[in-house]
Amino acid sequence: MAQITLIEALTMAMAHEMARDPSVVVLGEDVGVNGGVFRATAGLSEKFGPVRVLDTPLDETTIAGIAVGMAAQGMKPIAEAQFDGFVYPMVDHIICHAARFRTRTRGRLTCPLVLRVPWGGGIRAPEHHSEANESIFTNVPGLRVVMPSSPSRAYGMLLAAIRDPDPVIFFEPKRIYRQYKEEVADDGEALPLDVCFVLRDGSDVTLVTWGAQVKETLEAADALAKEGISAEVIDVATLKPLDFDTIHESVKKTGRCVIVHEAPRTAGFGAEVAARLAEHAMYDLVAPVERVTGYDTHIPLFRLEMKYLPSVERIVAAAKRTLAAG
Amino acid sequence: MAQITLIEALTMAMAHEMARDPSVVVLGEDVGVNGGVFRATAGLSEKFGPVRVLDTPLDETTIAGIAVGMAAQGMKPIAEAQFDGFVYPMVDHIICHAARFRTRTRGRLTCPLVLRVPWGGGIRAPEHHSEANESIFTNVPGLRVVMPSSPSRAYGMLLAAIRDPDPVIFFEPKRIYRQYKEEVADDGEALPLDVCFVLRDGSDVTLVTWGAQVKETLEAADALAKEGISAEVIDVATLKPLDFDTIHESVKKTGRCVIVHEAPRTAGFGAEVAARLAEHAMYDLVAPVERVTGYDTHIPLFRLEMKYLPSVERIVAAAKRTLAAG
Amino acid sequence: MSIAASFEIEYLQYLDPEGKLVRNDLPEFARDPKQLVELYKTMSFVRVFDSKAVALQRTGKLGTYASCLGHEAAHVAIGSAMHIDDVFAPMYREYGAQFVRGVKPREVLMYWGGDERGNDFSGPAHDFPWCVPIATQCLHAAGAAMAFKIRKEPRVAVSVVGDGGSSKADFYSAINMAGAQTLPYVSVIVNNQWAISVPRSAQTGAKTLAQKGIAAGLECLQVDGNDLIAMRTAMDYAIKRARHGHGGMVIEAVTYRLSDHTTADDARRYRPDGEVKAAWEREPLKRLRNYLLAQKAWSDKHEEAWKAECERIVDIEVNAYLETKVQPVEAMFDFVYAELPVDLQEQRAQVLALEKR
Amino acid sequence: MSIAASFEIEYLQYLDPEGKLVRNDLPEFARDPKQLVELYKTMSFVRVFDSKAVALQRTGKLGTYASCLGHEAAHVAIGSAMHIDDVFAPMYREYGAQFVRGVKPREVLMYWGGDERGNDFSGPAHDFPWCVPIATQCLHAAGAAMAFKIRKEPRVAVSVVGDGGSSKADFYSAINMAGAQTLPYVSVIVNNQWAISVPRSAQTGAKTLAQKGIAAGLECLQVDGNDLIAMRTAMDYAIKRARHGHGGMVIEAVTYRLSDHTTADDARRYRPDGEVKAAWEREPLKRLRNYLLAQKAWSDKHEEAWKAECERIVDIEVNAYLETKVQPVEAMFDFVYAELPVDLQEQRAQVLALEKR
Ligand SMILES: Cc1ncc(C[n+]2csc(CCOP(=O)(O)OP(=O)(O)O)c2C)c(N)n1
Ligand SMILES: Cc1ncc(C[n+]2csc(CCOP(=O)(O)OP(=O)(O)O)c2C)c(N)n1
Ligand SMILES: [Mg+2]
Ligand SMILES: [Mg+2]
Repeated sequence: MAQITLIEALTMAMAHEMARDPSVVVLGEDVGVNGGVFRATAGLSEKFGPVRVLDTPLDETTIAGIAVGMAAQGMKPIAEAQFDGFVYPMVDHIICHAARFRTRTRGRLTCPLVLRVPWGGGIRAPEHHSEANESIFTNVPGLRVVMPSSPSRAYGMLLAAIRDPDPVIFFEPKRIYRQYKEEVADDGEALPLDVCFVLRDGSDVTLVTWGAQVKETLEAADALAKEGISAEVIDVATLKPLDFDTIHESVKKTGRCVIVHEAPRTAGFGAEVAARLAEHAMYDLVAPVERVTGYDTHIPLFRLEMKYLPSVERIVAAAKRTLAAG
Repeated sequence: MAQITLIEALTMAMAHEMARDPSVVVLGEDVGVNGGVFRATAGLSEKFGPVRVLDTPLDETTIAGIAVGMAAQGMKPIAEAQFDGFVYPMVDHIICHAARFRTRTRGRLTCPLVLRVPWGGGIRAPEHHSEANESIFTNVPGLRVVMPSSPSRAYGMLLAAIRDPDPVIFFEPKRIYRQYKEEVADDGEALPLDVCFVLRDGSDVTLVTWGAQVKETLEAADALAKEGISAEVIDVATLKPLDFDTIHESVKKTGRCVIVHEAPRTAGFGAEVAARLAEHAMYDLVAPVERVTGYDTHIPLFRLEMKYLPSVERIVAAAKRTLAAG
Repeated sequence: MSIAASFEIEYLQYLDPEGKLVRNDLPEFARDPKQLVELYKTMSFVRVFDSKAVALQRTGKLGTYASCLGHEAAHVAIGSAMHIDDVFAPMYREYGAQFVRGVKPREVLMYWGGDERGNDFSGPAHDFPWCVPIATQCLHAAGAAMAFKIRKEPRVAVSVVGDGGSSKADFYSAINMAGAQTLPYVSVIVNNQWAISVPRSAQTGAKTLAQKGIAAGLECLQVDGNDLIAMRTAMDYAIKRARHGHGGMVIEAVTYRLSDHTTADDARRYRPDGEVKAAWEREPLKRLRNYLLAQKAWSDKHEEAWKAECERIVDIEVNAYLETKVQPVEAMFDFVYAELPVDLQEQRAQVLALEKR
Repeated sequence: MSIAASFEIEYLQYLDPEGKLVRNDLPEFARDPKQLVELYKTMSFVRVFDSKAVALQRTGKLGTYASCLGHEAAHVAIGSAMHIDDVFAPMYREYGAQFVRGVKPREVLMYWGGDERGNDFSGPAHDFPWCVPIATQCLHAAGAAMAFKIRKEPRVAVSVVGDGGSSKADFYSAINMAGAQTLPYVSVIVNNQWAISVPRSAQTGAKTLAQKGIAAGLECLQVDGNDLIAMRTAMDYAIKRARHGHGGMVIEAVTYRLSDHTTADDARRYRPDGEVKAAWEREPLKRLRNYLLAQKAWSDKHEEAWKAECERIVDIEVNAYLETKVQPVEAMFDFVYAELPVDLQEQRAQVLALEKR
């Protein structure tokens, strides 16, 4: 079993499914010989040839539109948006078509595509290379929106996404692509979608997060532990459809919840988690819900970007506020 | 002073600003001689000529992109998306450029455009003509997202939107375009943006809504009044930036809140309102927050669409649940 | 100065507006009067259906409907030139093509009657559904063609877009992809001169719409879209080329929208009467009928009998449509995902509970 | 068959790779050695700046940087052909055009150094900022041109897009709009043969990229983009035409990206060394220098002195950049809206409070 990074786990999952299922194809800009600008598709073109690992023309509308067409005709395309900031020209085909083919045709045509989106800030990249824009998709029926936060979850969730009979937007926290290695067996075992993962048990406060922010949130839990505060950490993993039960169970226990995400606060997906708590956990909460998020501004260019992203310090402070409150 | 409908108020506002400010132009599909498929721009081409009331080629990317270019060069374009469902190809230029020119250039270039979007269901229209997709924009810094719900607010808020130095996404609840007439003076008086309007005072429960759903919500308040329940009704009007204070003041008084919107529930903008309550009104609430919304499905074609939209019955039932709860 | 590249756009017409042959190289199918009669009968059926659908809308029995009046030759030529296992990606008024391919008139009515089941074609199960967001279907067809190429299937994808739709980004993206990848994809622009109220002259500065294919390195052809023989010839050529691996093609079918844009539109607001009157002189049924009459392959008696038969069939279809019960309310949940996610189950139960009250 | 339309794409070149004149109709500006020398000096300055910027990135003093090595003729020709009140919409490597227009080298460095103030050009205040989302700048330029038309200003908008970018929907939309509205808009495709790792052959089946303009009914021209004289001649022609109301034009500048795509790229992974070597034979500085040397308008001594001067100026700019203090943290709030909305005030206060700790 190899020690691999998150991005290597993604490559391994794609290679596994391409070998297993001839209908799986990869398409995008620079995914072929170059192996992707992040090297996520490295080696796939050599293994599976340029027809199944397709360098498209430089047009995201094309990538999304032909992925939809291929998926509706029995293929399983894995399309890549080169960066989060370039996903917008794909939105029309994803929302109007990928998400709707099944319902539009009463199940006659379906759209089992995966859209891989390297996501988020903190890598000192140019403008539009650092967006946390998962909210674009979370209000859209018919989509799954997922985001792994470790090598093993990346492998298992990408397998699940490829095998899913419906379209999946697969956000990849690029800041932690190579954060650490983990043993991941190439055993073809998918992880379940539509469920949260409890990464750390705790009894005083529930920290809910996803993506790259899982790193800071776990570090915050460590820091809190040092002060005798026991934090439960939940990786939402599948944002849509949301597994609220797991979050609710935790809050029943802790009575406190801090939601952490990188996207701007207002109408970020954290709002949905907080809203569910306001609807269903009112009598469980002993303190107001806290959100630690990106600000309602654009993520700055890189000289200031770390001031924008939620820090361990901000998470710890929010957790302590919930403890002080109730 | 004329008795006019909501859509006539929009036309009046555009005509007023075009006469006052030569930099205001209207562009979109069929906005010229045809006066718009809903007649919102009726008469403008005759009054201001085909150069200032521009029938564009059939391409929403073009409309959004040239509106951005024009706005950055000192014009005040009012762009029309013919229907809500056709706004998606505009999203890239709105999010990556309109919303960012000011911050990107540190104020050197700005983007004072208005994007008018006939919005929502309930008019027995074909697919993609009935979307409540305001969530696409509410997580995006730099944008204003507004939605009037009466003729006078339509007039005053559209004037304000056109005069605003920043980009405004102006959703128009098409189901109530011609619901009723109101006296609206063509006096050039703008209404404030960034504030909620309290449409009805009440003491038992706060009903928060926007757009076409204001109609059902006011009717629900009437129905509740008949049963001795006093409902306060708030028209959010500007979704982003949100005037949470007005909502909070009301909930301090009533202790109960029902949020009503047409969009799918999960990650709809109602989530943000509920989240703010969970953060800031925890000790004011005596009952869990309720959301009465579209379901997390696509709005059905018109034989079933009224089953999808929030009804007076559903709003009343939710309000009563909050009363039963605490 | 040296010349880096040069191009010509040809124009194809066999029958003039009066139904007279203007060339003497009739293709094989057109030398067989029986085939032409069959195609004429389909065109004529479409027209009967179309006027019935408009009438249904006027009497409140149908929602907004997009008429195909005047487009019958182009549409029937497209449908009849395709193999059944080719894939068709329509916009929203290509009933002629779809009927040939097996879509039922009652399905067209269900669709415009606000019932998703209209898109569950009993005809070609792999054809794309009607596509409201203009020109997006072009990329779906290109994607289908890409799938055929990957799977080495000798199939062709055909999309239709309007003159207005040929301004849209997706149209260019699709032909560009077809050119870059030599895809079996035929993009037909049905140029009916109007996009709702916007005339073709406001859409583009290009002299022909066919020449847009040059941007993608595709072969391009402009065709008299009211001339069934020319349209069918062009489609046969394009589809054969594509099937044999020679890549995509752009065909501009020059025709005219004789109706309002849809029943929700009033074209008198923006379109001169004279133009419409002149267009009726060039309409597609008349010229093919004249030609067949001259060939003695058709007669007034045939015409009358066939019209009656069309009315009879259309009535059956209309009745079937009118008798279709509305879907159960939970249908709105049952096709959103393959399996209903846990997160939606409560909402579905709520809807059912509300319905039962 | 009749011909509906026909087109030719011309190719323009004055100087061959060795710097020999291949035509004898030199335009006026090129008959003045002083002007050519000035242009050469600018090209040469750009190259010195560029290699310094790459070095800064390699030593960790700059973020990702997009080199313009090999594009100097095309860029300087564009910048110098424009009036100062025309509007330029760049992509991200057109420093040559921007320096001519008054953008400071330190601003380029600030931008790639992660500081938004780099886009607050001290040069032409109305020029568009660098544009990362490929080809979107084309529509902004077309929008600017539309504004000029509405306001009846004799100004021209020019955008640059790459060979890759010319596949993107926005590129077509912009030229289509220009054609439909006869806009004063010049769309330059700087075809450097690669879009990161994707070769031009994978982008499109079109023989030339210039011919894409045919789709929009625009005049099109293919130019040797390494030949300053040809590029400047083409730009002068296109801009003059546009300024006089004759509409838009598409110019393909054929050149080569001699560098990696950006400093984050390693082109050896996908690009044959031999191709790069051959491209160096055709690079733009050498041929203009050879020509000027032959004309006795330039000498090795001039060359040496000018290089030294360039180094000196670039050092000043680099130092100014390195000394620029980071913006105060609240800057992230202060340009989101004209006035900070009430809803954001608390967040701004939080950031300041965190900073003070
Ligand atoms: C993306 C998008 N924008 C706008 C519309 C509204 N709309 C429906 S049909 C139409 C005009 C289409 O004209 P054309 O492409 O020429 O086709 P025709 O209807 O004439 O056959 C418009 C603007 C739409 N359906 N989709
Ligand atoms: C919409 C979008 N998609 C992808 C990218 C990532 N990207 C940056 S440059 C580039 C290649 C551009 O190639 P080309 O247009 O030929 O210009 P060049 O860099 O060669 O000058 C890509 C794919 C982007 N910036 N924007
Ligand atoms: Mg048309
Ligand atoms: Mg390039």
